[in-house]
Amino acid sequence: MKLLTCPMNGSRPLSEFVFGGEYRESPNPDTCTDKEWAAYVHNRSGAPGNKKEWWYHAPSGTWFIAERNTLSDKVARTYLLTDANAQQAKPAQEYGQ
Amino acid sequence: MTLRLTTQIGEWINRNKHIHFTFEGETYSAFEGDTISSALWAAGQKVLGRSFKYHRPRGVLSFANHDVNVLMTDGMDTNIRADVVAVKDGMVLTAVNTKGGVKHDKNRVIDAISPLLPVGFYYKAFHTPRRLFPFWENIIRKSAGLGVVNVNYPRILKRKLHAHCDVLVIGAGAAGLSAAYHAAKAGLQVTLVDENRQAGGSLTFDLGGDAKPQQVLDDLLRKVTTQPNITLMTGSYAAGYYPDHLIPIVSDTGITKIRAKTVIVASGAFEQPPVFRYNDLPGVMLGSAAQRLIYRYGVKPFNKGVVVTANDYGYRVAIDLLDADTEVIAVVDMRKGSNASPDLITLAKRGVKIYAGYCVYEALATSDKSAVRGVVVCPYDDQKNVALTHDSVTLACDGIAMSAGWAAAAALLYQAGTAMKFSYEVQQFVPNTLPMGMFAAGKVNGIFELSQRLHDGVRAASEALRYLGLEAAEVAAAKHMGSTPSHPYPMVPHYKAKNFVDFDEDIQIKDFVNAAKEGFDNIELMKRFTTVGMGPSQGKHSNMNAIRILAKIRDLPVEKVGSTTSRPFFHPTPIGHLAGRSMHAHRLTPLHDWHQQHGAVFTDIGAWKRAAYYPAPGQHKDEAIQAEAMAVRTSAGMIDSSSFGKIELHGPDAAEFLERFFIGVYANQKVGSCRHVMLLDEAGVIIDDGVASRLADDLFYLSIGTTNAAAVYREMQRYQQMWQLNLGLVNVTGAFGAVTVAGPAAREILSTLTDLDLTYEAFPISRVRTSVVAGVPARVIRVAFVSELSYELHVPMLQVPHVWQALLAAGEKHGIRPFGSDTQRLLRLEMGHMMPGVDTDGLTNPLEIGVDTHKYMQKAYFIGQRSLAILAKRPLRKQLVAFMLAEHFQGELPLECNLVVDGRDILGRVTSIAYSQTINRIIGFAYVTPAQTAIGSVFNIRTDSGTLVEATVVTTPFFKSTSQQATGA
Amino acid sequence: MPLRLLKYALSKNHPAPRFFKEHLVPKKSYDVVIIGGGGHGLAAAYYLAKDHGITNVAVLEKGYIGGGNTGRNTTIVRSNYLTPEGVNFYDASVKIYEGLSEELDLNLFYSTRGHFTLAHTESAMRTMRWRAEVNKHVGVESRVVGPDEIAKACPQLDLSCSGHAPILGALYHAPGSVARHDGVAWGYARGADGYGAEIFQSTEVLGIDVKNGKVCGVRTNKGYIETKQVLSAVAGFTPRITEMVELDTPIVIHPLQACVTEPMKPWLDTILVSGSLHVYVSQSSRGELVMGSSLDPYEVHSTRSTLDFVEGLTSHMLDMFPFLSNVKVVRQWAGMADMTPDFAPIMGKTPIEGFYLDAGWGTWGFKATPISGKTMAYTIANDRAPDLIHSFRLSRFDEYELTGEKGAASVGH
Amino acid sequence: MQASDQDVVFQMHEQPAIAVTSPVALAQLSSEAQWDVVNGMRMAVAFADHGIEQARKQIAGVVDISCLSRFGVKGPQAARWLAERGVAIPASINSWTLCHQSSVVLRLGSSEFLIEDPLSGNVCQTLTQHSQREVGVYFVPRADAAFALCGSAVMNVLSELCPLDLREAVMPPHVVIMTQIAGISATVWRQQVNGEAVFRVVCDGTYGPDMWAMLVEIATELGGGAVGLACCHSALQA
Repeated sequence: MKLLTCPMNGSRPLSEFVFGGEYRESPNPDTCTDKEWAAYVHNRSGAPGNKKEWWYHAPSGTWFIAERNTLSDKVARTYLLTDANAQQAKPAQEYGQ
Repeated sequence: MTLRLTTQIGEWINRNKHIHFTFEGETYSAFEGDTISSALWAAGQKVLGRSFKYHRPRGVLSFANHDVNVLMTDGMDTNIRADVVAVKDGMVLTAVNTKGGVKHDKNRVIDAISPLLPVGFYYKAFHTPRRLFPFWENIIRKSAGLGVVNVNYPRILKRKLHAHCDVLVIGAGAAGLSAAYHAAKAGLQVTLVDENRQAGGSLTFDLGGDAKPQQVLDDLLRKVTTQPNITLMTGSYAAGYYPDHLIPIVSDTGITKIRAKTVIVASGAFEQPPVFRYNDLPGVMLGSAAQRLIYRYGVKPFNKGVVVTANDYGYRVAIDLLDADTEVIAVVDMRKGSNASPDLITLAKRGVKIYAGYCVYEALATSDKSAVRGVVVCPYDDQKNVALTHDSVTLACDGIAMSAGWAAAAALLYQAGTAMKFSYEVQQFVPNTLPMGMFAAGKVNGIFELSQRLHDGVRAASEALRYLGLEAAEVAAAKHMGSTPSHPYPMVPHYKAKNFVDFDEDIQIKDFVNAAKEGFDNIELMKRFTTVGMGPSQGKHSNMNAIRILAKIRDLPVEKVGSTTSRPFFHPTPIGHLAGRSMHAHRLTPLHDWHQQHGAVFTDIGAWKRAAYYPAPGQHKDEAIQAEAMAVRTSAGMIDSSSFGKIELHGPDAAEFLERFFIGVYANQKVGSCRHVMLLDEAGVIIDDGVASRLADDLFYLSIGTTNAAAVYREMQRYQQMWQLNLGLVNVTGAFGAVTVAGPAAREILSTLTDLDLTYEAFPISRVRTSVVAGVPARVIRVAFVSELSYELHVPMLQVPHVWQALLAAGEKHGIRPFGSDTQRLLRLEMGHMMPGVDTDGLTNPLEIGVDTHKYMQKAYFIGQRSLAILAKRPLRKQLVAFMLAEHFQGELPLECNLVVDGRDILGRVTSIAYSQTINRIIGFAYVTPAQTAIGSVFNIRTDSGTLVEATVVTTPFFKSTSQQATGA
Repeated sequence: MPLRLLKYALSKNHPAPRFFKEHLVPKKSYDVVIIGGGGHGLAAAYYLAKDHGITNVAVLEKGYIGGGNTGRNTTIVRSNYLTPEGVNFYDASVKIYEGLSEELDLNLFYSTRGHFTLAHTESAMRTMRWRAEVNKHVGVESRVVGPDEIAKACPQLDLSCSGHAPILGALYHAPGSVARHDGVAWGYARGADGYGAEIFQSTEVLGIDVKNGKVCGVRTNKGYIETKQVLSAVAGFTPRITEMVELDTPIVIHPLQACVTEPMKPWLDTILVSGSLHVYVSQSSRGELVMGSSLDPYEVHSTRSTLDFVEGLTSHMLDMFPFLSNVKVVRQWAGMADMTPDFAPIMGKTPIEGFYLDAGWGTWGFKATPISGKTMAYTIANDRAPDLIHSFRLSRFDEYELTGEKGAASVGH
Repeated sequence: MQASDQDVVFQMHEQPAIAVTSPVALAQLSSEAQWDVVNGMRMAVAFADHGIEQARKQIAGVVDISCLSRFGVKGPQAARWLAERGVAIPASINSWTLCHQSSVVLRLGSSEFLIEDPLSGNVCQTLTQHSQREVGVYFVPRADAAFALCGSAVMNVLSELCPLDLREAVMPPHVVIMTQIAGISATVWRQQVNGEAVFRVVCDGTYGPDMWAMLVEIATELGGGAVGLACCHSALQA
């Protein structure tokens, strides 16, 4: 099973996580057109490449962001959304797989 | 006639333990440690199986589980790999896939008509006329397949364990043992696995009359077994490679899923059969198989034989045969001219004739095709790939040992994403670029000479050490010296064919030629069309030859042809092993055993088990539900609602969070009041609903449906991450339970258990109070979901049984009775409440269920608001209405999901329907077109049997309690 | 033993000629370029020629024909969908399939077994009835059956599923079938080739040229091809192609895995699907159990296998068939599925003139092969989508007109 | 209204006056267990005679210790709030420490805490009695199923139920792991109780019966099994 590093709990097997989909910024609902909103709601950037994604560590209830390449399935870094501006991803805790 | 030899050094059998078993009705004796095949072979029984397609007699080929010539059943289990499965006392065995026994298999006629069954024949016939295909298909299905599955075979528990190590070494041959020892010496935790019952790999049988291999083995085993940080697992194979170095190790007892920091693959090589006519006869076997028979089981492969070889290895085999009192009349060396084999002279001295530059043109079968009676050899032009038959010689013998070359056992390397390259030095695919943390050593790495293999193990170990950041000396990679161990094209054409490449699937050279001519000249297409490598041995003995043949056909270098993708599993792996222990975790409320004792029928809702209803003995479901419902309408009922999702929102921004998260308005919600919440997704689709009770300015208590509770809470956490509001979310689903008491007598019953003022004025509908009930702190919520007069008592989970019992006692004189979640569905229907997931589906939006969204659209933002604005501009396609059937309706009752139709048009469907005893009418919800939503309009429901039933749109609630009940005035 | 087999074996041109000619270098231009040499693309080429006389067609396949999801699915064919538009569409496919072996003169082993979608919960039973009623309405043979009828069709099935998920009933779909998936691609390839369409293997599309909203050419590793009409039939790779023309779609890629056991004598005659246990299984004509499960839970453009998949699937298989403990799984594999938000395909025209989509095939692509080929051929020939696929148009997402298949999301395949 | 609410919120966390039943009891009803009330909780305190249970303990013993008092709190101010009340705060996230040499203080993530008293302890009760709600301090009512696993084969039991590497050499002594055991979300740590190493597993009480059944099933296969609190009562006294 693939391993994923939760910024709070360290490296864990994928079975402990829930995939939350791509992290996306919504257009301004007050100013965008219906078409723009429909595109935001339904369309996805499905082409392979580096994505910012939501992942949820179920046992601890931690939502975090993973920067993952959807072609190689390699994760570049993971961090809490609140640490999004941190240059470096938080290192995994001392305990981890 | 026995072929059992005198005791061999290091043999794997215990000659003091005798075993008896039967095969095809005859009794045989064996020694403890024998495999089924070794015991039968020792007894001179050589026809051990029949082939998949042509039902040709088959015996030992690789004797290493690289072919499935020999599959047996013991009546219980089937497709038993007799070559490697230890024989047990009292076994009663037969070969699979025969008609009338392995010796006289009636299906052998198929072999005779095989010209009628060319490659892919089944694509080309049986389909016209169409109506006849089922007839042919039936015949084909019956003749295909291997063993018969015993449907009474018991479910077996095999444990699946997780384990971790620094270095996982796969293969305990010379390279693997040496790698494991050197890694362990440096202090790493090492796990060493080997599929054989004993470690040693080819050191246990590839002697060539030389004592050195066994000395090396003894030395390595001593070191490895005395090294405390090495775990040696024999009889265990690495079944596949999965991301991040997860490798399941399969043994008889179960699976160990090893997560390794590094992996050293020292899995060796599969010996490949040269291809010539009748190379599948019992008695024709690989050189390594002959050696395994001799040194592991003390069994003579045959009495008088010929060795056909294309490398020096065959000469060693010849010597081992001689040492095993086997007459070797000739070594047929497919290589031109003389060669450097050091054993040449030895053999000549011992009277073995060497035919250099010769090939085996064909093996000669005894009359019943069950054994070898001789071999035809002739000069071989390996440039032109022709056998020069004019100079052929016929030699009488009863066996042939074949040593033409090898294929890397690289399955795991491929699966891990290793880029392989073809090495002409060894005529074999070898690793070119290995993935991070993976290393290869020994034959799989193209290293064959013993001392080099030992050295290669050390190299791999030191590379693994450095990868893990430890100090280790750079060790130069070994390079293969001398003649190539594999022949570039050990395949001898024969005009009468029956020269087999894939023994699983009975595929001959001509099948590849034909497939290519028909356009399947890509390795993957060829695999699919010929089915080469698709049998149970997954191409272990056939893929390499297939690649060579295709390369020759297309006149391409081997590496250009490439190879087919390697997939798990390395060996076919039992379903019971993979499944492991059955684990089904459920959430149970503390009342679960009470429900059980009172005859509840349970239903799974999410992870929870809920009581659906409580039938009296012999009582039908509907009767039970009606009776429970009537109790609620006439007196009182109570339900265990502990599985509700319950979430506390603490903090100044609690109301703001709800405003954004749900569709409703909460900013101005009064403390002590309850409001409906509805969650949408960004597309405006209804996800779930529930109730928000405001306990304080900065504290909301949210209760939501059981099914989605976990998902809803998860989404709340996600949005809080984004919004960073000043509040805390506390999921109290497991900490608080809930009991709902409902019905006209509910107030009176509850009043005996609490000081709370329950009068209508003090405690009207949609209010929450905090109090003490039956001595237990409780949040009392008055919602009119199942009855106008009903109280949800939310109390600490472990207190639920106490409160439940108290209510039962207090309600006894009112005839209070429990009701289940199914009854709740009826009650809420009578009250006119829709249920998400029942009355909505994956696309329903609030407009379609008649939610007046205008006041909500004024809010600054809520999830799904923008999409609702878009949807509001679009004409509604369907709308949910409440309906009733005619009074005293008789006839077939429509069911949920029956359609609302108008001729050929589907207008909608019934989402809820039930008979309400209270009002003695059949009531429900249905989707109809907006045109039909007016109260009093009539639509048609089509029942299962197709009859149309008229339904009339009505207002809700269906059931109106007397004001007396509501107000208690 | 049928005569034609004898004839075939003895005939002079034995073996048969190539199924399809080997073309190495594409011509300068084609009327239509089809990207993707899977069942869908080849079928489209076949029907373009057969139904519309358009034969100046190139089919470009990055790998080898049928090497994508055509050769990776579990070969189930059925039409018991939830929405009338879905049922009509797949029913039309089933109708073609039934005569396809004869039409293509290739035995596709189209074997009608009957298809049971097992329901373990009341809510699943509701969905079964919903589907059954819609199926009946449009004339497809589906009905809700009870445990006893399931037991009759599959006596080996443990109706209690080892006590973990008792079977309450099922949706029985009589036309449910299996077929030799490779054969479908090969048969259409041979058919299209016979009409003059040119099939290029190992030919990868590197780019698509669009000028003022119109397709004008395709760049490949075998050179440039001028064309005004391009069909993308590359389910599993669609986003890579749509990216070339800067077309946004809802499609994301999720792997779909499957596995197969050793051959055994026939015992399972029906096709069984359990939504709640995430299992679908049938026994191939070779005797293998072909088993699949639900999609992998996250997006990845890879056909890698996972251990979780086979562990979960086998444990559920044992719940249904406890006697399979010692039956061995030989091989597992994966395909890449185009997933859409409403579990329905995306077919027809796009905002780019001359660029047509045959995509979003999720886990239902194989069963739609003939009809998608036929309808996409029509769409290309007339630059207008037939009514049969109107509800699958790309623009439905802008219009919030998603199809209703999602209602039955719990039961896939 | 608000006042009464404040009251109730603290009451909700108070040790109940009425004896409750262990959340695990459901899975123990069939066994011939001896029942007793410990720390206000009715529970099975012995499953076999002392000798047998002692033997099980040596190999793989599973003990239900749900009856220990627990107190949960989270929020940005939780650490300060606890510190002010003399509770020792584990320095790093996902770690635990002892408070007053007896109570276990677990730091779950960064800002959530779970405190567990031994039978004789009263930290939880004190905290409960003074738990006035305030911004940034959010009380987390608990109804956990709690287990102690001991014996030489305990790793063997856990290695079937948990994919993580829980070997002593790898797992730092004071680490707290939020993971899944038998697919159930659980909090796991290793603790020395009277000199013997025990694994601690805590999960939601409603999962308790299935967790117990699974642990005992495997332990029993390995020659261990259910062990009553009576058998390790001393161990749980501070």
